[in-house]
Amino acid sequence: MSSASLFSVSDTIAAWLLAHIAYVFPPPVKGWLTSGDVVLGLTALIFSAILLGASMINVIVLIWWERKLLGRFMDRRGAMHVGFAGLLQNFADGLKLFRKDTVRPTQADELGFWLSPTAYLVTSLVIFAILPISTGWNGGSLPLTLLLALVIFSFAPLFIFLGAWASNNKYALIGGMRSAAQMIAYEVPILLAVVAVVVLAGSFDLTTIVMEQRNYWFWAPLFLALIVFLTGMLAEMERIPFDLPEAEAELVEGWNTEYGGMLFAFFMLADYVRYLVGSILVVLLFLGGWTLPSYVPSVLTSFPLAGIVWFMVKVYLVFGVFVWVRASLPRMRTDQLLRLGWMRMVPLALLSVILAALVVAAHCLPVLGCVPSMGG
Amino acid sequence: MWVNMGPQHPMTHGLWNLRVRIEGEIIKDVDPEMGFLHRGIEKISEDRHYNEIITLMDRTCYVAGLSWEHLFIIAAEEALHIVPPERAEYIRVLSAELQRIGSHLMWYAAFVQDLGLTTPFLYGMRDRDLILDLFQTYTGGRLTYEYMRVGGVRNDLPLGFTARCRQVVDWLMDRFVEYDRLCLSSTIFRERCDGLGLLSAEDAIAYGVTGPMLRSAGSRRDLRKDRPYSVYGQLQFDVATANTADVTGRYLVRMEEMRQAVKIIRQCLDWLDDNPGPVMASQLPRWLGAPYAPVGNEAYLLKRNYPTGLGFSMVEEPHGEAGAYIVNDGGEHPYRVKFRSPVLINIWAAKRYLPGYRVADIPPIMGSVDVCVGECDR
Amino acid sequence: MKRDELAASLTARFGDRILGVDAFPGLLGRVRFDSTIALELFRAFRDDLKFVHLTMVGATDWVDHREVFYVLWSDADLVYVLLSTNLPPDAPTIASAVPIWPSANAHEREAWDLVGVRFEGHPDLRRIFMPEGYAYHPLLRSFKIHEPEDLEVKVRSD
Amino acid sequence: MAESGAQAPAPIPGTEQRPLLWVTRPLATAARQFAKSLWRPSTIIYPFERLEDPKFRGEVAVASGKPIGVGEIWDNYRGVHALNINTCISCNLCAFSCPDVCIEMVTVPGGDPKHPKKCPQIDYGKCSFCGFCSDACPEGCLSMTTRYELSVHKREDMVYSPARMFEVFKSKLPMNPIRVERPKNEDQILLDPPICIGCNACSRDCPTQCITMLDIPKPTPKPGEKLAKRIWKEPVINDSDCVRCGTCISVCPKDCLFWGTRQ
Repeated sequence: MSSASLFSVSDTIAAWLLAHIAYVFPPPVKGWLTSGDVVLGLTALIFSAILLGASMINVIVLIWWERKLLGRFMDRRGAMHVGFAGLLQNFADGLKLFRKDTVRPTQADELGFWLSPTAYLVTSLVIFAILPISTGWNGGSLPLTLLLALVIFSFAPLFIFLGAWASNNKYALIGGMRSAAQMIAYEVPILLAVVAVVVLAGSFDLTTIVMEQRNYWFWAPLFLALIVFLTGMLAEMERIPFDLPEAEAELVEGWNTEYGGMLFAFFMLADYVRYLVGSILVVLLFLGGWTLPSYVPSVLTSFPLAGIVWFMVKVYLVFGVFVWVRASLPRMRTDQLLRLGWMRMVPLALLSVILAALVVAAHCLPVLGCVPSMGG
Repeated sequence: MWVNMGPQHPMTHGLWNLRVRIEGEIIKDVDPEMGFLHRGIEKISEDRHYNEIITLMDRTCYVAGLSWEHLFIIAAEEALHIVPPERAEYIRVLSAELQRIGSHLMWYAAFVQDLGLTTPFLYGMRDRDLILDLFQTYTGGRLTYEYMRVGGVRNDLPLGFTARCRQVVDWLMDRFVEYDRLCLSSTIFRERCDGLGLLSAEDAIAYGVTGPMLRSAGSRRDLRKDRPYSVYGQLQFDVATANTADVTGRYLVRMEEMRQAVKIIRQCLDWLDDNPGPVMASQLPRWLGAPYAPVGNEAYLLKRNYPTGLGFSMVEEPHGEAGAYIVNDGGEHPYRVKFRSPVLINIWAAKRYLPGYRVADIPPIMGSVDVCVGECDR
Repeated sequence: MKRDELAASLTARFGDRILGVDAFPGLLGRVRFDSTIALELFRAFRDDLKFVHLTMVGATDWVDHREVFYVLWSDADLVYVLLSTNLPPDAPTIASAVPIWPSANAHEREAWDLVGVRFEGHPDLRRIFMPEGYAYHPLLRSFKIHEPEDLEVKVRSD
Repeated sequence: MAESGAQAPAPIPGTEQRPLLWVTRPLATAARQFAKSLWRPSTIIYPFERLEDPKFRGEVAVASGKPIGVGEIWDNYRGVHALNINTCISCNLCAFSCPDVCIEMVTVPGGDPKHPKKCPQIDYGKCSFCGFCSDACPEGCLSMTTRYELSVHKREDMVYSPARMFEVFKSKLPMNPIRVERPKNEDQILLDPPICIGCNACSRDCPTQCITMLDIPKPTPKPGEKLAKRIWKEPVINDSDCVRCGTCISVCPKDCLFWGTRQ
């Protein structure tokens, strides 16, 4: 594991910057500028900026990844012409959306209409601050990172409903209602699946959970929980087959029918931020985070930032699974989603909790798909 | 709460408006509104020569142009007392069945997309393109064919067409299996479609619903069997039926109809290989109009005795039973042309089969109707 | 069923209100009837002669009258029959077939919209293709192409 | 015929219609298509790859193992018209047969000053590409090519003048090779001799020069009878050259020519 962390990098940059800026100021200001508090504040700013930029770039590449994958599933190509293999297409689209006029319906509630896209995007982005990308590359390691992430993650229906209600549109209202209604279908199974992971790892801290997977990844003993978590994540992220709130066949665009221009771009970006976060959570909880099995030659794991690289590879592959599901399954109905959540996923998740408890109790390390590391 | 689904709505597949009264997510009442695409084809037809109306037929139903050409041609030939050669009839049946596959593929693409599954949309459109390529080789058009003429068809099939057509339909038969794998084998698809939009055979008959919607309720009514027009009497095929009367049943019926259409196409190709001959009636009067005569020339109309007659035809179009009624009062134009659009009646019967279901069920149910607004509004 | 059988049974029942049963290519025949017996005739066709399908309702504007025609299909005999009646052009009114065949609803709305035939007893005789409040019936021979500003289109408020 | 309780169609062999393990089969189907299209999806990158390019079409057919396009018979496509001005005889038949009235006969240089040469000018804003005009053209000088890209910036540019269509003709695009056979028993132009005044109008305007004015014997007037004031010539129409355009009928001042079948 690399000794450098994002925080130390930001700290270095902040100290260097402040030292050079302070050079032109008289001594009292100079002393204040180079004091620890100011450096810490600037460090936090730089840290956030790097994190925001990195996550936004990842989000846009994620859109590209989905478009290309979906294209191949559909026997077509996806974006082709802007940039290499269409890599810059989404930047062009974003630029176009940025230039577009934002139209607010006259009868819409102004505050809610403006607030909800922003709040939706911001709450989605906040999660990045606590997600460990690799050792030391997260903002802070709290004891309950996992719970905090899930809590922030489940804010979304609130803002969706707020935006839907504020835009004063029948389709949007139905979509917002559905969003609020389907929340109870997936939150419980997701939390139960997470409980199974927590039982096995013995901690709510994501870094600890990943570290516990050095020996074996959790997907093998907790396969049922993985299935439940993937399904629940699909519903949480409102992707096909669970994108009922924006079912475009009957509700046009559902809760964001009335949004256009940059506000729509906020919603869309936030959606993909959530897809990214969902994929990262799957990787962290079940696929060993940035760790690799020990039989992988050390050439592949010892180069700088290897942890981040392998982590992102895993994230993109997990997102590929989400795209695969999108390419092959139709949309469900609200009542069917509720039935699926309560009658299939909850029992399966409970079963996986029991399995996890048994695994812990018996200290038995499953052999399938995992390799005990040499050092233990 | 009344919700307007349309005129611009992903569910409508065209320009029409489904007004829905909902309570929660339950549909209480519906009121379909038509006419957004009304182009007055019946009125324009009164000012056109018989062959010129064919250009309108392609635009009446833009996914099943050749079926509508066939419909009009049968009625016009009856009104004008013309008998086409048999080879032309076989080519027409071949075209109509290829068009049925094309239209059903288009339906498949649009219908499954309504369920939120976008992949089959591309599959359906891709495979429909093969049919369009076939059409292009002998009619010259990909969407608006203008191929049939009163008294026959415009031209014979080009060399090598039958071999290529066999190749394409063989390939399509494989694709139908893949469609079923994507849809019928999917639990979610079955949950979304089973038991939806129930319309019993009695209700369907009372409400005038025809085509796959009627056959999915167990009725074996198919004009190609019951009242064989053209050369359908000489071809072997089965009527596709299902007994579920729901969306899945309509899916099954349409899929089976495509397979039966392939069967008919193969028979037609065999016959066409063995029986060369003329494709245009030899005793074709010149007063028929374009493109054989200077019909715009007023001098042409002098001193001419026109026959009179009435024409009526019903064909089993991909969407249902389409009808044409032509009054030829002894002029170079028909006096009155009336078309029966199956889609108009099938949509209108939504008052019967839509209430009681959920808002989320509207796209699959209305998708299973196979709406073509062009022929509905004419 | 043959055409003369049909003619005999209809004449026996309705007398001279049946104006004739003509030959028609591809159909069992064309029954011309007096518009006053419309409902009884429809009921006879549906219940006694088993013409359960109403396939088409249309109207034609002739010089001195308006013709309304109905096409029926019998599942038992596998034939179509065309019923036709003439209405005066100044008051083209006929009983609606909706009580007999619910499918007549849309057909009759279309005939009212395009040719201006009024169907008595139709539950919902609105325009179907033309906008509400449109003043003309386009398939009439007297119809002229109007400038758009001549049209008054009423917008429904609900 | 409505039979209740009819059977559902029998499943085709190889199609198991029941769901298996929830959604595994559609997932597998999509994955198979993904694997198939990894190398070469079916789409054609349109402006750079074209369906009508035979080389390209062969390549795709080989790579994807399925037929795309129909090879050598793409030429049947009905696209923009090509007009050979040199062989156009100004018979008006294309304009007469156009259902959309989008063809206008305009004067082109090359005719003699008394009877200017007129060639079709097509407004593609109205054209429906039905091909009636090229079917009606007796000389085969108006035919349709495989060119289908018509977008322009101004509406006036949709109007193709004869010179512009001649450019299309000279560009050697593949032309629609299908010729429609004209009906065998075409009407002929007949003459009502007593009405004819021998004015030469029909012969003068005939686009194919198939009408010749032949002398007819001038009858000797009986005493008291006044001879009609006319030129003692009558048109004789060479049926094999006649294209049945009806120009002679429309120019005849006395309406003495008409359509009919010679017994």
